[in-house]
Amino acid sequence: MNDLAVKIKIQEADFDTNYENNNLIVNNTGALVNFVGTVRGNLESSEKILSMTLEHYPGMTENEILNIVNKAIKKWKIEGVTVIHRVGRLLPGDKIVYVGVSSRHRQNAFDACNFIIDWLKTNAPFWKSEELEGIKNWVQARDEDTLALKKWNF
Amino acid sequence: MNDLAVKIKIQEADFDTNYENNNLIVNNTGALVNFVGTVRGNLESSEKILSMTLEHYPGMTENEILNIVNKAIKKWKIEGVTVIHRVGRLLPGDKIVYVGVSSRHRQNAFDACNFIIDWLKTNAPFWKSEELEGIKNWVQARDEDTLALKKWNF
Amino acid sequence: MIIKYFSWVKDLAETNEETIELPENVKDVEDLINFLEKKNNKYKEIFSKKHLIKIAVNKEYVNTSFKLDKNDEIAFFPPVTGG
Amino acid sequence: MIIKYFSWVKDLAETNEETIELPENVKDVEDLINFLEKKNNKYKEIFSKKHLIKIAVNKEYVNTSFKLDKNDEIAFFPPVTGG
Repeated sequence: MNDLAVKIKIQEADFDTNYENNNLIVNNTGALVNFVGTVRGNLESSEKILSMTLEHYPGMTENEILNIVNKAIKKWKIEGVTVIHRVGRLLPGDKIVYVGVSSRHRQNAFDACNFIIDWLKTNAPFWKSEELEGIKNWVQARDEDTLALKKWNF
Repeated sequence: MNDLAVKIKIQEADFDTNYENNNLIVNNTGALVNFVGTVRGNLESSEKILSMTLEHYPGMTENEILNIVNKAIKKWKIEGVTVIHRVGRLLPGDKIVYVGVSSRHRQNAFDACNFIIDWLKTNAPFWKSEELEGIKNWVQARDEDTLALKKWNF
Repeated sequence: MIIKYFSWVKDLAETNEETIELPENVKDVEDLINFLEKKNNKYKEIFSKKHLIKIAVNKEYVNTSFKLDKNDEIAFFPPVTGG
Repeated sequence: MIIKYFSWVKDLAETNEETIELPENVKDVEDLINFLEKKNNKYKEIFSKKHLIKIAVNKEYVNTSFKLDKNDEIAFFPPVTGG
């Protein structure tokens, strides 16, 4: 675990997955899994989303993500983790979040990446508001996200 | 499944994960998972790998990958799949394979991506040879890869 | 004590942050909620959705029995929706 | 019939591809393997590792009971190691 590289960034700017991936590919890596979340263009109800604004709790966000990453590091043998989460106003199709995990073994990379995004979704203090035609709504938390945690033995 | 985009490429050239990811982000995607496999710098035995050469069975490779992708499409609701596999001589740290899956729901994207790489590892006709100091070895298939298939109900 | 509010809790609180003098009889988070509810109806509305409200003290999740110190920063917010 | 070889099977076959006239009595893959083994010792060595050898006809996986046609392309190769 000495050589493990952890990078956590909260930023308004977009990110480049190729650049982030290349930074995670170290000598012995072999496997790299990443999740990218994006702003959907419309709701299940087919209402059009004009924009999405993300606010967060500075300081606590980074703490919580680090807590989650540390849980993953204890559970799986991994070589590197990068989490980037954007805040501010985003448009449909824009990337919101990047979770990248490198490991010698692909299943560890898949599981750790899946675990980190599941926990981030229910624990990291970010809140989305959607601007629909004329209205601004706070996005409601989804039971689906809480249920997603049940597959991890924590 | 009408709008589903499938892209399969076998090439010598490197790929750009950011570019490939952006092509998979369509209006309603929301979630994107990708796996990138890379050439390791050394073996578990700590022998140094100088290069890795990949050969394949042209025509059959594309067929097999399409078979695998079709299985994934039947099993999970997904919006797009891209598989890129490099052939020829590669150096440690070089990317070998990219599997990208986009979906409205992140667990579908994780599972489909994981499924495709597991099946590709045991079914797509590629063969690696490693050049160590002075010797060229054909890489042996690993039981681990065959076992990895057991988690899928196929 | 600094109190922070986020998302729709912030809208109901009509502010994102306020500083209050912690009364002697407020020992834990539960006490603080009771104190605020008595002070102003807007807090009553916030804490009527208590099952939804998450609490953090000094940027760590806590529950309502968590003991408070006058220099703490406490935050009230709804379930998170990032990622 | 075209026969293709890959990876270390190719090294043992000393070629990556050859064309043969399919004899009358060769009906399926099993017959072809027997025919080749009789022809030359190098095939004996290849098929002594039969449990490892994968077979494809016209670029689809098949097993040894698969019926052959004179215009088929058959390939013999070891377990794959891509990805």
